[in-house]
Amino acid sequence: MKYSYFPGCTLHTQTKNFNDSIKSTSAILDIELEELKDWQCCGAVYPLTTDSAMGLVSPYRSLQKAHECGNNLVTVCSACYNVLKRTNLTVANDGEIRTKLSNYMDVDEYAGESKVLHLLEAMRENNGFGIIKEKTINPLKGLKVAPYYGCLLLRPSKELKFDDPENPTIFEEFIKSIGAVAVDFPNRIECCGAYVSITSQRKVKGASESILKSASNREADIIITSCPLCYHNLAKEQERLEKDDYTFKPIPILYFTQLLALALGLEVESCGFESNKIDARPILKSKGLIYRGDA
Amino acid sequence: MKKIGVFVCWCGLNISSTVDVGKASEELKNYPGVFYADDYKYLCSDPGQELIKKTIIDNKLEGIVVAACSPNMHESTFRAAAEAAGLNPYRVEITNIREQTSWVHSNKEDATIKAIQLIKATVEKVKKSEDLFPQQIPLTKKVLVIGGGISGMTVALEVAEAGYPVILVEKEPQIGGNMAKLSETFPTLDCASCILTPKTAEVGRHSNITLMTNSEVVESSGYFGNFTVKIKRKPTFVDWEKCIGCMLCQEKCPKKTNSDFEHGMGKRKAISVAFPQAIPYRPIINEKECIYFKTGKCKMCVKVCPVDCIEFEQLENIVEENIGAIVVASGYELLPKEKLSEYGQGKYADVIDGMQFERIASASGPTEGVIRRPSDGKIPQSIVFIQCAGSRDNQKDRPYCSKICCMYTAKHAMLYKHQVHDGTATVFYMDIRAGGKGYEEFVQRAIEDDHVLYLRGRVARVYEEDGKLVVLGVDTLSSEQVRIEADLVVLATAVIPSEKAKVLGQTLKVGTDAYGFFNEAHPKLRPVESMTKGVFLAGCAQAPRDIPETVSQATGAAAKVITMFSKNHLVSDPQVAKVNEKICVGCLQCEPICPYKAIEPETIEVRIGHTVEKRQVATINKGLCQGCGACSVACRSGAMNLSGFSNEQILEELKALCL
Amino acid sequence: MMTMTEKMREQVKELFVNNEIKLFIGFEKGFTKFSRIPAFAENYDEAKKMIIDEFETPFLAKYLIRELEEVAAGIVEKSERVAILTRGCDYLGIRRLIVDNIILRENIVIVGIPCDGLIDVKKANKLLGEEAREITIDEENVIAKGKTENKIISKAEVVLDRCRQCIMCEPKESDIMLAEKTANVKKNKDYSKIEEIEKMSAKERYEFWSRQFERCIRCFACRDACTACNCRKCIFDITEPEMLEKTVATSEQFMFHFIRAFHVAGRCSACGECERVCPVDIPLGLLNGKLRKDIEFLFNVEEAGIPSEIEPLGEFKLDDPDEW
Amino acid sequence: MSVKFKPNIICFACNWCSYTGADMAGTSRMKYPATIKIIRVPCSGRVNPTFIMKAYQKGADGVLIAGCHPGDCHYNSGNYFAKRRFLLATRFMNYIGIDAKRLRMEWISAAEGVKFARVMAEFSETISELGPNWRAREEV
Repeated sequence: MKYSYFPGCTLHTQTKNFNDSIKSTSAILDIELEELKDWQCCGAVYPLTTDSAMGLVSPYRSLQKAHECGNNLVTVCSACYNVLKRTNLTVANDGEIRTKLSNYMDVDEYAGESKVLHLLEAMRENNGFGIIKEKTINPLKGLKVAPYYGCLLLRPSKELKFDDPENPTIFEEFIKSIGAVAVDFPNRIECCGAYVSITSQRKVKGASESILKSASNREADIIITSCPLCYHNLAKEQERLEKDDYTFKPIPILYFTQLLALALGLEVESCGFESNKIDARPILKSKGLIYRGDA
Repeated sequence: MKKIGVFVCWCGLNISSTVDVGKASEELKNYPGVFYADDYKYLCSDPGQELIKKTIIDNKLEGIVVAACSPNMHESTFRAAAEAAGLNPYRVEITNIREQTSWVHSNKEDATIKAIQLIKATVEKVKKSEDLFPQQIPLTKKVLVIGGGISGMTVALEVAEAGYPVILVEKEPQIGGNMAKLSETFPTLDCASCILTPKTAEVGRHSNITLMTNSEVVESSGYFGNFTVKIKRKPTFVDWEKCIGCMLCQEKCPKKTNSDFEHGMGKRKAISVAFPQAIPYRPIINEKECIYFKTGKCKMCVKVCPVDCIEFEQLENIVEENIGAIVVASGYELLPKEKLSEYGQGKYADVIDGMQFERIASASGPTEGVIRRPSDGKIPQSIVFIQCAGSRDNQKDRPYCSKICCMYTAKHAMLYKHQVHDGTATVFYMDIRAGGKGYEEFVQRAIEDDHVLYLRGRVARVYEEDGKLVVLGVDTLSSEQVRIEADLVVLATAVIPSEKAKVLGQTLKVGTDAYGFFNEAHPKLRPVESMTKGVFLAGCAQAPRDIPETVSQATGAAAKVITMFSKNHLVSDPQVAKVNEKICVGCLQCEPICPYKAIEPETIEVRIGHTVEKRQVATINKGLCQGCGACSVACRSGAMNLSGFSNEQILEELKALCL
Repeated sequence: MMTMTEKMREQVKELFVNNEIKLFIGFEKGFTKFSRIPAFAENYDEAKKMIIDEFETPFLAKYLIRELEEVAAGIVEKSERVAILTRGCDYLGIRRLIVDNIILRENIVIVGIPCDGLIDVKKANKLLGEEAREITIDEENVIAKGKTENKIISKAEVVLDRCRQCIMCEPKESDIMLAEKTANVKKNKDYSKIEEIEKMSAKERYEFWSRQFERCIRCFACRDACTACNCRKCIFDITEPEMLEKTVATSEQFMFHFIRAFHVAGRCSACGECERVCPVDIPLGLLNGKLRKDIEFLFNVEEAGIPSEIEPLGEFKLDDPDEW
Repeated sequence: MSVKFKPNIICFACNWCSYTGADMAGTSRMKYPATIKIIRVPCSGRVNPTFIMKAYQKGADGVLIAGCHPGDCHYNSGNYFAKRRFLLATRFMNYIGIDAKRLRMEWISAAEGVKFARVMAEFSETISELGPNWRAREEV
């Protein structure tokens, strides 16, 4: 299955390990990701005002380009996913905005014919979890993984239709397919604080702290996420907690594809664990899931 | 050309002061087809009616026009007069020259011209009118009540008391419905079974009521006054005729199973009766759980039965009944907790719904009225009640208010506080809707006397931590987020129609709304009738409601049935649609338009020369049709027409008015 | 590669040999070189004269009523089947008849032809400047041979007006398909002519339509050709009630065309046959198209030309527009 | 000397709401022009678009269809079907050159005598301004 791939701004810079693990794992799973040429910022937030055409210019360009390539568009970052998918829906339903955008950009009109998928959705669509189960060489037995969804992936549910917004299961399915155990923790769909981190660390603190503690209370070994922004907020908060709260035991936070890479039997070195703020290798080692790799 | 008579009424000065009635009758005398025209002071008076009768007889008139007040006033009067004179009443038409002419215009000249034109148009309409005869529809004076809850029982008892036979069909093995499961009732806090048991007992022994429990209506045909229904009687595996209700079998049965009646809060035996006051007090074998049905061994019940009434080989059978009216009282259910993922999707044992709380609060329930939480039997020290769980929630596709939850939650909180004085009861609510006699006072009592904590706001999440349920919510009055650790959470889940309501609606050809509640014929004026003539509605089948309201509606439905049965036969209005089978092409594009589902395809045989041609045409069920005429517009060839307001009549009227 | 005509003959032979059909409806050469007329074959020999090409053809679906009405009515054995050459537009017509319970699907063998639009000979003649003597059609071009010179014209230029607005290039389902899908040229819904009329003043519109309707001789060819007009007895042939009077007057023509337009409102499949058969060239498509356009716009119907079980006028939505 | 034009307006009124509303206007002694003539039909859903066209042909200058408010139809859904037909008919008539202002649809309940009288006066005024309709009208 071939898709256009929209990495988003962090995947080539801050979170190379995410990008690399996506590339290496999707190749094994027969998901061909062709990076969109000249892609640009997704728009970062979906504009909620009614005369919001300007805010849609950027995502519209990406969508229109992907459509020209004739593929559905895959992205991994929750924020990009949220913006692109909602823009896609808007231009499909609102002819006026569509005409405005295409006239402004002087491109062919695009009416939302292509689909926007999160990588997890693309996997689900092609029985990816079944394939993962088949291709898993190194099942992560006994590893307790807390799946952190965040909010942008799930809401607004009527538009995104990603999963049940209150009780999503797609990560759990994924975790099961790589042989690990999913930890049910209550805060898995709460907001991490998102962009507020730019203006108010204090507000983000509360949000991220409760997520981390909630996962830690349920004795998770590892937290996985699919969003660089969530990752950033959680990791930042964890750094602070480590300093301030001696009772808190830090939990490695990984991108889900990193664990996938490990399960599919890729070299530990290629899983990008070294770039994570908290190294997951000691835990993985203690569980007997890797033998090499230093911490 | 027909001989038509025209009568212009003065209505004292009401008409004659603005319309020159004399001129009108003079001018009409010369109008083609008019054989007789005259004016009279008060046509609706006895001498006026006599005049009409006499003129019809003397002149052998074939149609008359009465130009007078609105047809809504005296159409029936004049039609009756004409009928007495031997003229078909549907050959009488009224011209409204009072409400719509003399009273609304002041210029006499204009008003007179208009009146004359209106009368001429009516004459044209009468020229095209036909003799119509009301059909006498035979009537079976027997009612079928579907649902044996409080509404169904009320209807059954009322109708039975009036002397008509009733068939009461209930899908469960016993009657009583949801009310039988309740602990105590608001706003009086008297015990539900104390007020219900006399009713169930009376239903059980009333000579006019045939009780068919453990049964379902599977098929229905016919129309009002004459329905034929098929009722499926599911096997009980016990010969209830022979059984004496000693319940030795229940005592000795080795197999325990979850009880539907207890909503997962308690157990019952594989052969058992749901509760001690059940009517009929006869046991039934749960086929899926019984050891004998599973393994072919056991037969303990057979061994202990003193009258030898266990029949493992019993089969379901279908009973056919002819009835005249149907009352749908199929009741309600609660939205499954599994639909509420923010409250744990049913995975926490101590998150229960309102009905489950009723069971554990009920003196005859599994805990004998002691409020214990299901997981470990502990008496909860803190209970959180969440109202509007699913109701008033577009995300759950239940935007409506379930109406009873505000009251029963207050009741639950009170019952709890009466038992556990030092416990805390917290209620999360959106609004408190306590409209009803003594209702608001009841809620206030809960708040003020029993110190139930009411927090205005929604609960975002419930999860389990360290054996406690953590409730995360918001108190919108103080704008603070609230975190409560509770031992038990009670969800006031949305009231939804009975699971089988939609299918039942299709079986009975009665419409349901988007949620499955039955549609009433008119939201204000005909709330107990359905769109299908002869089918009435009672209780929560139509919309969520509490016990007093249910009983009033059920009594209303019963009154409707009794009124219907008070006549010896039914008369149908002949001003209904008719099909010209010669022209009808059978495309049935009229069918979806009919709000009463009165149009059906029929295959007719037409003899043309030597060949017999079979073809499909539309037919009208005259018992169901109410004469709106929407179908006649959908018919391109004009095969579908409306008697009394036919295409011909309207066209002629139109042409005469346009001149 | 086998041409469609050859493939058709082969298939028809098989159908007749296996006794699957009693009749095959197709086309044969007409009275002039480029005209095509309906042909009916009761055995294979008769079918040999039939051809398939890209010249304008009449609409066949309506003949099914004549051939199959008795079968649908149950007078004749149900097993009798009729095969019919079916383009996308014919298919919509056949669906119309099935939805209206006039004929039964099981009695029809749909022999599908993919179609990219038919050639308008008049247009070719115009471009050539004279009456063409020979016209050959290939994949992309039409070569018209005149007295002296030949002209190569691109197909797009001479395709029939009605084909430009085609909503179904090939039958949605068929029993036999004579060729693979065609290029499936995406045709645009074109309501521009209707919009032009809408932009006129009321007076201009009335004068425009008066000019058109005054020509009408009320031959009822439009009705007879239309698959949506499938009544046993047409309202225009009924004298009681007299919806249409017999007077020859412009007002009566208005009446006639108004009634007919409303009788096919929500039922017209935009095949354009009414316009083709009109001897006085009244642009009937502009009447029916207006109703289709409004239905699509007002009632949120995606494609008003595709027959649905319930007509747009046979249902309603609570949020239908309120503005008139 | 010019004679003031008196329009001829046909009103189809549903028996349950609008016709009763017209009666209400009468019992309240409200005044409206005598140019309006009411045809009683059981339901606005009974009005065939052909009737409207016929009215123009036979000499009506304006046509008004009055029915129950949406949701109040005595037959539950008749007025919704009427609305669909009307939406099409009014646009179509306009399209063939008959001024859309000559056709009007109104929801008038049995209690709205005032509204009935007001609508009648308004509509009569509108038609008076438009003048007589000669389009699609039969030549006499």
